[in-house]
Amino acid sequence: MATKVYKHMLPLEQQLPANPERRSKLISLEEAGRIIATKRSIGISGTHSLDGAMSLIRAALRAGAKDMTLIPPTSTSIAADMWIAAGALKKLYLSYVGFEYLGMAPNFRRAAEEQSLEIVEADEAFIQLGTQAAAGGRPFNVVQHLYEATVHPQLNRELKTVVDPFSGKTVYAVPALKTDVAIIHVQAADIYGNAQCWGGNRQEPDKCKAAGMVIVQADRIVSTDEIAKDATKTTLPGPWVDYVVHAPFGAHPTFSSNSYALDETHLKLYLEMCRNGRHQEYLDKFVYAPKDHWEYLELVGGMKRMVELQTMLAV
Amino acid sequence: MATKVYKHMLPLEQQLPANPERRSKLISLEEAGRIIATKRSIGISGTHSLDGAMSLIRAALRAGAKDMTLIPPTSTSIAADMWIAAGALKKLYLSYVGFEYLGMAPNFRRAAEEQSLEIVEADEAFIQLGTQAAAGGRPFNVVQHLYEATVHPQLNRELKTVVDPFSGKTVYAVPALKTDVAIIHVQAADIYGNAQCWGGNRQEPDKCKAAGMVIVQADRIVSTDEIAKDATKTTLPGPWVDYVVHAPFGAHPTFSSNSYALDETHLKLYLEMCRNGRHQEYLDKFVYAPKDHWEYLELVGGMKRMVELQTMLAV
Amino acid sequence: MAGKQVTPGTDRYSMAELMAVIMARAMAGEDERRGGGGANAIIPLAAGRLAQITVSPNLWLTTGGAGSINGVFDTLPIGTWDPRCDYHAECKNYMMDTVDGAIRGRKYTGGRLNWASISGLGGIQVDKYGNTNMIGIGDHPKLKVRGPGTIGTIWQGSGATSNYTEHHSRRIFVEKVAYRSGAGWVDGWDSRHKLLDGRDGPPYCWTPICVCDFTEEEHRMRLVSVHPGYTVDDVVSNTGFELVIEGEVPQTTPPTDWELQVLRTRVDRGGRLRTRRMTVGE
Amino acid sequence: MAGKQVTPGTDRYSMAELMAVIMARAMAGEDERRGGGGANAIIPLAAGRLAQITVSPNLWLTTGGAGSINGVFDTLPIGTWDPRCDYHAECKNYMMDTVDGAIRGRKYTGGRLNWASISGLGGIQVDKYGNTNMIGIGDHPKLKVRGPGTIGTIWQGSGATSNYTEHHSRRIFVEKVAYRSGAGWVDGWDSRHKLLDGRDGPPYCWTPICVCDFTEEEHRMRLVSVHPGYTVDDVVSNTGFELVIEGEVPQTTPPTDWELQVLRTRVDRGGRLRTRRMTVGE
Repeated sequence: MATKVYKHMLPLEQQLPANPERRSKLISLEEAGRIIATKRSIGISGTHSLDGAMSLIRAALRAGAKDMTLIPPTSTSIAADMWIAAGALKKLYLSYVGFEYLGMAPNFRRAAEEQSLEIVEADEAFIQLGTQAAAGGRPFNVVQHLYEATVHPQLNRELKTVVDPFSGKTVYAVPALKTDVAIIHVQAADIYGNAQCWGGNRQEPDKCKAAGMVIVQADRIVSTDEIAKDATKTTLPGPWVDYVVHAPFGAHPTFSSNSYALDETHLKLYLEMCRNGRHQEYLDKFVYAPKDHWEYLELVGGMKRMVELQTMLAV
Repeated sequence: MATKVYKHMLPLEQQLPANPERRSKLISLEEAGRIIATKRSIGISGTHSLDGAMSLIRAALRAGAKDMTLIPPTSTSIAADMWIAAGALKKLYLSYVGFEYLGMAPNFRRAAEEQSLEIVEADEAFIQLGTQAAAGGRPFNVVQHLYEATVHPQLNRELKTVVDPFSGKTVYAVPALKTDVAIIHVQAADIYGNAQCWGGNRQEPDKCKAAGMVIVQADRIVSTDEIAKDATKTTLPGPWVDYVVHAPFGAHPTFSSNSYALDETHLKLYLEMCRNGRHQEYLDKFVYAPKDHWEYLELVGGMKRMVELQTMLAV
Repeated sequence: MAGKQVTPGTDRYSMAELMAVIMARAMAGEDERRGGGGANAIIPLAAGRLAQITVSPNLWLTTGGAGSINGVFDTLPIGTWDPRCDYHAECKNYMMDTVDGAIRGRKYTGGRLNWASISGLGGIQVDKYGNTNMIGIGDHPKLKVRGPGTIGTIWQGSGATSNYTEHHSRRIFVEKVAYRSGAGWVDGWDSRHKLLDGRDGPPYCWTPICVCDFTEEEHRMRLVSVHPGYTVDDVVSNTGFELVIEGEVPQTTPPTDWELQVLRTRVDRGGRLRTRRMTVGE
Repeated sequence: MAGKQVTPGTDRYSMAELMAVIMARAMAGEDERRGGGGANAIIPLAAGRLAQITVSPNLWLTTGGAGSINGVFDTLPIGTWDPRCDYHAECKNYMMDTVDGAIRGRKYTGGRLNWASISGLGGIQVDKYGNTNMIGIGDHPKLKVRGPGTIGTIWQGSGATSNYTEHHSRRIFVEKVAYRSGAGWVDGWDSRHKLLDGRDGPPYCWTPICVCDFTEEEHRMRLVSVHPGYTVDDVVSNTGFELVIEGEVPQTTPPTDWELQVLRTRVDRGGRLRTRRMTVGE
């Protein structure tokens, strides 16, 4: 008992911190990339070509990320395909990987047909229910009247059955889908981690709860007073977030909700290069060569192009 | 085939509705009360003495609601106790019914000790997980590392176990908690059902999804243009809501988030009367006698009192 | 019809415009249901918006990726995940709301909280019972053709959701899908009702050359109308299974001038549907 | 000490003020954890706010019913569900976030996303292992005394959560709770770790007359300090089980003038804690 420190016995004035400031969670993009590269499973933000955490993905690839398991949103394009281009993905939980009106995802399709990638034949329900279970620390989620009529139970070995103890009926069980880290694009955040996503269908909160670590990239860093104007606009509460990275136009070439348009020209360039076997050349030029995020932005058109995309009329 | 109407063959101009207006979901408080009284199970809004759907509850009691099963929020006070005062409750899923700093819930305690009320010995986890399962049309939710160390499995017969097909371990199963109707207090709604709750811990969305019908009482009815200023502030989407009732100060005597304070004077009157066996007198005066909501508001202090409560400094 | 056509239609309207118009007509009077649909489904999105401003004032127009309900636009977004779907929206539809509502199914909610009446669920294969395949072709996991993943086709199981394709060929319309990732009427007759708690399957199938529905007993695909410029023979020769054909099959009523005017000035000012790539017989 | 006291304390401070101060001290340096607590727990709420503005700038002050994090107030709300907890908050904590975070438990999240370090979980009974009972006393369901329901005490299972009561008597502090609705160290020793995946039980028990912790091996309640105005004998005679007492038990360091000044001007301008009803020996 003598050796234990009882803080309640020490007046507050004797315990004042050396620095009364709140601790900032702001780190550099490159540091975030190095952290992500140490992880083995990743959850990412956005839906389709919207709000992709592209800066963080590029930084992680630069930092040598490999052998990753990816739990993407229920649908995604380049935010999944680029990992595959770089050979950094070992396993993919698949619901949809494609470029919508621009066609199939070239690296995904190639890797899938070459069987160089383990694919879990998932779907929207599987991703969402599994993520929700993990978000709540629960081992699985159940569902009925859905998989009974499809081929998923035959193809997805992670989908099992369980007997409902209330009805006695057999229902399907989706396992908790935890990740080591969630990487999320938002439009605004403060340095303490309070983050606002201004659009989309909000798959991010459960993705973050299901992850052991959360890293946010924000188009803009705002004051906490700005955040506190309306707490309901904070879609990721500060205490959930471990690190914040300032990455203006960090979702490029995808849309950033209510901020800037997707860069169709760049996406077409990516697709054309990858469809012609030049994915390494793309990566060398746009992922590995730029020494930082600003250089990347210059490379894809600089301020002129970014302002064009901000008009949201550029496509 | 000849008898079937193929609408796609009829030009739009031949199918224009007689009335191009959107249909309003606005009904009177008394009509809402009659609808609720036809139901058997009810989910209600608010937490503790905050955002209680009190107008709808009084209207339902006036309309003769009885034999109800109540699934309250994880904690509640008068919004549960008043049903019991009126003898309208058959079964209660209990997590917490009490008046916080004002003490025990008199009618709940009396009915419980007289055993005139069936009580499911639930808790926050049970209510939330059961409601979430029902919200998603799933038969149950599982949980581990929680009930193992408590008495709940012995006392709550609706809590069962199931074997996790992934780990082989036995985990607890909480059944889906569906209701016939959810009755919800909000600060603002439009006539199409888009509803905003300005505070609280947002148990309402799952409560509504878990219900066969949703009735909202709103302190104020606002234009759809006002709603559309920020869709993220709509906490209950219009398509979820069946009916809207205009009930200014409808949460009285509980708090309405960011709008008006709880009426401590009135709550103390309620408690004093009920604790002295005068609950019928209270009901006669404040629930059954007033011919409408305006008369109720006059009875509890009228505009002067309501303005006092709006200052949020009245307690 | 001579071989492959990439942007079918007439001089007066594109086939994408015709499809938007006829699907809007089919939504007339729809109430508390939701139009909108999949990522790439701008034709159903246009149809939903067109229906909402003409024949279905109570329709809740939902777009998936943008997560919005009743967004206001007169220039068609590039997909249902385009954040411009979200402008002036009244409320949000989060992915978990989609999941929860779809699993509950229409049966339990009296039509409330449900998915699209026409949701634009296509597939790389569609069969005679309206089942769809987004997984691929070949011996799983060694697929010869890898599909993009099954995404929302799983929700075909939740309630009556029409089939919809922008391509009509024997490669797509097959006797039996290689992998049933989206459940239509399953194996026909009462097979779907048995597996899915009595929930109905697709009411219609919309393609660039025709409209089909499903027969009352067997729930087998039946030709209902053929779009202008095509014949019953065109449909039959581009379909890999035997369609039910009962008597004379009428021509699909073409878009009226008024319909096209409303579509082009209030839904698709940018003319995105004029150049939409669709294929027949590819 | 002579019999029952309803608002214990001294002329200089009320016992509620002392408790707020000493619990704030115990939160010094807390980082990424959350203060706040149960509905009626305004003392832990005051303690959390006091800690945040003095010794724990990184503490996330969470209030349950209002669903807020880092609300700003200098006048203490009437409960953690008072919407005034929500003013100028930075973000929201919805009930499902509480449930999800608590079930995940601290172990898996390195302290993130977790519940209160001091959460104000009381109970109508507390036993020597820190288990709590909010269900009642008597033969369930025919209870002689019906408790209000177990509410958040279930979350004692999720991680280290201190006990806290505003009443200290033999009626409350009992050898063994009639119904264990909140899990402390269960039956002592390693019983809790075995049942709850290695998660620790309560570190402290805070009462109006003393502070206890739990022994390292058996995890039995141990007297740590006695509040000014009370003696070890007062504690012993009002406790229904044998407390571990090791050597001299010190007096709880009373609030300093500075602490009281900060509390009264920046946390509780309304003086709510001055008149807080607490009881000893009732």
